[in-house]
Amino acid sequence: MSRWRVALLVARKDLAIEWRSRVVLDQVLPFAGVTMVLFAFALDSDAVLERVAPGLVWLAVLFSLLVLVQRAFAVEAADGALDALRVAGVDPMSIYWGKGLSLALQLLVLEALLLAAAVVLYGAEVPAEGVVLLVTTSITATPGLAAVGTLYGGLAAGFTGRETLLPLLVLPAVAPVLIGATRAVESALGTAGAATSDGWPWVGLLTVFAVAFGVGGSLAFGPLIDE
Amino acid sequence: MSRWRVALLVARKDLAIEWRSRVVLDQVLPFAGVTMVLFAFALDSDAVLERVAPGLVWLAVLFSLLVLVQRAFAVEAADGALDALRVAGVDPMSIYWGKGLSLALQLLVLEALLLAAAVVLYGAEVPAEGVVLLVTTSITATPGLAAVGTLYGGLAAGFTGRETLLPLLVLPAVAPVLIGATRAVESALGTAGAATSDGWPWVGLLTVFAVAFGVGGSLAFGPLIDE
Amino acid sequence: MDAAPDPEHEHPARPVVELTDAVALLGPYPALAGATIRVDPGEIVLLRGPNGAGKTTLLRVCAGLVPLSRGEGRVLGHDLRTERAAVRPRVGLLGHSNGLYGDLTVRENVRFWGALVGATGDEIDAALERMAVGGRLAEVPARKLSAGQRRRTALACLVARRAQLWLLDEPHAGLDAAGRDQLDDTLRAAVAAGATIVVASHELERAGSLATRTVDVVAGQVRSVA
Amino acid sequence: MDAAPDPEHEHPARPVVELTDAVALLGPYPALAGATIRVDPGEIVLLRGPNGAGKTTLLRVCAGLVPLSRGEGRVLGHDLRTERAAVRPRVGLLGHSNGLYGDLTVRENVRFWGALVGATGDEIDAALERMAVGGRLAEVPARKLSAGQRRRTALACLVARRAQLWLLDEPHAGLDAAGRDQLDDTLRAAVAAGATIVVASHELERAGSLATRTVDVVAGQVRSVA
Amino acid sequence: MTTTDLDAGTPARTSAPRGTGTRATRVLGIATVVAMAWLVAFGLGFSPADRDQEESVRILYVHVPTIWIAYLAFVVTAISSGCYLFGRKKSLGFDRVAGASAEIGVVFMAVTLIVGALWGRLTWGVFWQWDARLTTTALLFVTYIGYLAVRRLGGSHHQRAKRSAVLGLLAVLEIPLVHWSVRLWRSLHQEATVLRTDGDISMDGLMLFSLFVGVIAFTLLYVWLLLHRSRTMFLEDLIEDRGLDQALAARRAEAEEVRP
Ligand code: HEM
Ligand SMILES: Nc1ncnc2c1ncn2[C@@H]1O[C@H](COP(=O)(O)OP(=O)(O)OP(=O)(O)O)[C@@H](O)[C@H]1O
Ligand SMILES: Nc1ncnc2c1ncn2[C@@H]1O[C@H](COP(=O)(O)OP(=O)(O)OP(=O)(O)O)[C@@H](O)[C@H]1O
Ligand SMILES: [Mg+2]
Ligand SMILES: [Mg+2]
Repeated sequence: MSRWRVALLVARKDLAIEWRSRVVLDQVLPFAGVTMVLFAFALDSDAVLERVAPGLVWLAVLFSLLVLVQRAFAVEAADGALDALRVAGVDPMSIYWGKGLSLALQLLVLEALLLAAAVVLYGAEVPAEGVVLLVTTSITATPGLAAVGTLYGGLAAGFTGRETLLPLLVLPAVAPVLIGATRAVESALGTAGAATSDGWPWVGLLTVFAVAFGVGGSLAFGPLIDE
Repeated sequence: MSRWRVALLVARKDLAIEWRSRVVLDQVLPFAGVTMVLFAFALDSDAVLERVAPGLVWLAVLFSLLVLVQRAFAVEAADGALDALRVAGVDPMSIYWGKGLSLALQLLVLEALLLAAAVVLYGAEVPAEGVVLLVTTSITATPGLAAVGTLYGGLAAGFTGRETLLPLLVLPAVAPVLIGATRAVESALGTAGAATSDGWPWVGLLTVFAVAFGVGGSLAFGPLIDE
Repeated sequence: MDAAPDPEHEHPARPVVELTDAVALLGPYPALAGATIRVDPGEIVLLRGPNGAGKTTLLRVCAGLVPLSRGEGRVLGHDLRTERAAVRPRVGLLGHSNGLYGDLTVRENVRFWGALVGATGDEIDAALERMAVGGRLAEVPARKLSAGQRRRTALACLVARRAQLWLLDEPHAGLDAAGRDQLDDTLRAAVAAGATIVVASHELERAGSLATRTVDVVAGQVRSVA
Repeated sequence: MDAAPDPEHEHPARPVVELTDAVALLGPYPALAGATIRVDPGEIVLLRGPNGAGKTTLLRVCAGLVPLSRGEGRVLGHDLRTERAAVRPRVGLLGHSNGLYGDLTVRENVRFWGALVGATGDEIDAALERMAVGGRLAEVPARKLSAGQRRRTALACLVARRAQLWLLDEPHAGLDAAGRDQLDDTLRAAVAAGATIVVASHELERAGSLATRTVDVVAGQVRSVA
Repeated sequence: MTTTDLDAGTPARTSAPRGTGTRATRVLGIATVVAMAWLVAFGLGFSPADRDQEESVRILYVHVPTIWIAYLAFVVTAISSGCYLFGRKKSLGFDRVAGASAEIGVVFMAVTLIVGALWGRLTWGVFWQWDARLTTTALLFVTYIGYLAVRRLGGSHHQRAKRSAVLGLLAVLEIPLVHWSVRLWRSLHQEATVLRTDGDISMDGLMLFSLFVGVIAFTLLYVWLLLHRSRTMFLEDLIEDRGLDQALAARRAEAEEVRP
């Protein structure tokens, strides 16, 4: 059985579990929404808020990422299924791709909704030419986030106290995505006079990040969960 | 055995577990630190940053609260100990107080360190007369946070997907603490020209919140986890 | 309600557990479908029956963890429908999971449960010895134990808790031969000290030789064995 | 290295498991302290021994989950020190926990594991029937099952996985009498299909009657039983 | 209002109602439709445009009644939660009213939020402002989403009732926070103009009348929805109970098969 078919099996299983338990839809989404509301409250000044809206969206995405990754591996660790997967000789790379894929899909849905919420909540405005950039940014940032999240999620899954090891590993690693995606979205929204064309180099960075971490993660995941 | 003695036993056990596993010290604290650095990245402007530093500290505290509560109940749920506690006829109010107490202590340590970090990272300055206010704010805000966290942590502990039900319940409920504590700390730090005296009414609000939720939680915890 | 002993019963003492036509739901599923059982003080009752018959559910109902949907139940004189909280302080339940804190050592686990009922250091030591988890093992964190050692520790916690009604769900699972002997001794000692025991088990020979009575649980109902 | 069969051995076939003086650490503790064991194709070997003796660790070493610290080991012809990844695809391990996804139904769980090795729908159904978790039960989410039903489902997953080496850690735990019969049949069928089995169990009578050989595990070492 | 207690002990009623409508609810429904028609007439027709806000002020007649009725709904939730929790009989009827009322309140509140956001776009130029009123409103909304999520956690009817009753009593405490948030924080949002404590009403007479028509119309709608929804819930519970009878019979039949 080819790697990709196994990866698809794993992804399908993860999405089936999500579909059954509806955790993302029913709970992570409102969580992200509340996070954004709280940010706004903590900042409490409209001028500042509009200026920083893109950053806040991506921060909310990051926190949701943590919750999603935790959930994705809690599901495996709950009854020792991760051990079973490893013993069943499922290629770690397939597990990595499969879980990463299902994570990326869930993230994309989340980002779409959060960006829409930001437009409404933070009074951001999207010029027509910015929409393409916005969509591209999401599509390039997401695989990078999923790659990092899956990698460290797998590493932390085997240990107790993983609830807290995970953010510690993930947050610094995705800082480049946070910066790149924020800048790109700022350009897309024209925040503080940024031009749309300024955003494309950042998209390039995001792509490089996603590819680098995707490849690195594929290679590193096996050794990381193996021991 | 009196309620308080049982509560102390529970708190001591929780603190012993924390001491053994060092999760707060080794992992939550860096997590909160990383969060604050990320905020700084996302905002990316010194003037804005100093203005919003107090809000950011309390946001970081809130996210750490979620992690701590999750951990406190993961410990009980991992091997069915919560069931055992309920069957052992341990008074739910004692469990509530005990877990709340250990949570509050851990939070206090965290807040002290985060406030210190904020002073360094965000270049906040504490005038001498603000220190008293700062300490009082921490001491009044913390029990409220612990009360809400413990209450909903207990409710969510029994269910799958609890990783995500918890923030949904906790975040809106602690919003008043976030606001009150932020305003009080702004006054203490003299952010944007706030006077120290402006802070004390907010401390009053925090006290009312803590008492209300402490009493409400003590009464509600039993029915909530009993079923 | 009626505290006076009922003269019609063969046993003069008030029953410890008395379920009448008890129905308990897990989600929509009637895991107990009209179970009637009576356990008198000092008995050791063995519940046997196929997987999924409802033994675990029956024990959890008696412990006040699962509410009754229909029917009646009294445990240690308290009504399961209205006074579930009052039932619990005197019941000890060993479920399929052990209820241990993985970061605490064996001794700390046992001490925690013992302290809740005011047990002294000697009593804790005695509980550890009972299930042979004293000595070197007592200082090992529970998460590092083998499966059988965890089960032993959970039993030691139960001993320290000094309950009046012991509800044991497959206590033999994972125990080696010596552990099973120690379990038998423990249960006999508990009964001698005034406890009543209900055990669900698939180790029919082992548990049957100890039990004073065996009942069958089948499809959520209870049948006496002749 | 030397693929040619060794003429000196009684069994001409290459051994499936061969540990020599294997030492395995759990943290600082030598759970295996120099274990030597050899399992030939088609055997059903019963590991018995007291709690904490190292049976689980031995099985996990064979599955490639716990690394060897000293000594040598080969499983299915692969060196445990250098080719652990190659060992796994053909090993099936049933540990103390079941490895089920609680939100998926019994059938979905079995189908997932089966699909990894390309099993057809009929084979999945056959695996479900083997452990009697077909019919109504097949559509129940795994988290709602009773302890024994979960164990059965885990065994059905193992059947669907069609491993060459089965490592079973107390497969009897929680199974009722019928389940134990089904387990025996399942294992016999697996051996007939060319598998080799190592079982750790405290159900000595049950497992002993099935096993072709019994070995004692004591304090991290293996002793043959006469 | 349906108060028949679906206590687990009582076997399912043999003659269940065939629908959720009665003569009373039909009359109520007609009254609601009439009041809505009046609201349209006054809101869009008779009432004058505002000096500053011009035509957009007409949004008021939906925005304000819906939030008030949402408050009312949450208070009703809290009261029936209290009745369930502290009542002797632990009647599930109260629980159903609490749940139904919260659901309707959430819907009404969603209307307030959406309409308010659209209105904000017209008058402030943005959909959302970060002032205290709007933020606390959003948090209240989320709180009740959480309440509804907890209702769906599962367990027996009484477990559901007890858990959610406790939450319903805690959540209602946020309403004063929303109402007085404008006072507590400096705020952009309209200060209380109608429900001011000094009783001084500063509004054009016809506008005020239109507003009251709106309040009456939405109150009728609320009551009508509440009756139907709590009856639907009753029927759902009843169906579940019927299901239980069947499930019990099926399970007992299983035992017959096993009998040697
Ligand atoms: C998303 C945006 C909005 C939200 C969430 C919102 C929310 C609320 C709430 C919760 C109340 C009830 C206050 C109370 O009595 O407790 C209210 C009342 C009111 N709102 Fe809004 N509102 C929004 C936008 C607007 C806009 C844009 C206007 C008009 C410029 C407006 C005008 C009013 C008026 C006149 C009242 C009645 C105040 C009173 O008499 O008490 N609102 N709104
Ligand atoms: N939501 C549900 N839907 C269908 N069936 C359910 C549901 N929840 C529980 N069950 C069934 O309820 C029964 C619970 O049985 P219980 O755990 O009491 O069995 P047991 O006698 O302890 O079995 P074992 O010997 O396996 O431990 C099982 O048959 C299980 O499949
Ligand atoms: N960190 C540690 N410190 C001390 N002892 C440890 C540590 N980790 C594991 N052990 C010991 O290692 C042994 C592991 O044994 P293992 O789980 O293999 O036993 P087993 O034969 O499967 O027993 P059982 O029959 O109870 O399942 C146990 O005795 C356990 O106490
Ligand atoms: Mg059971
Ligand atoms: Mg073992």
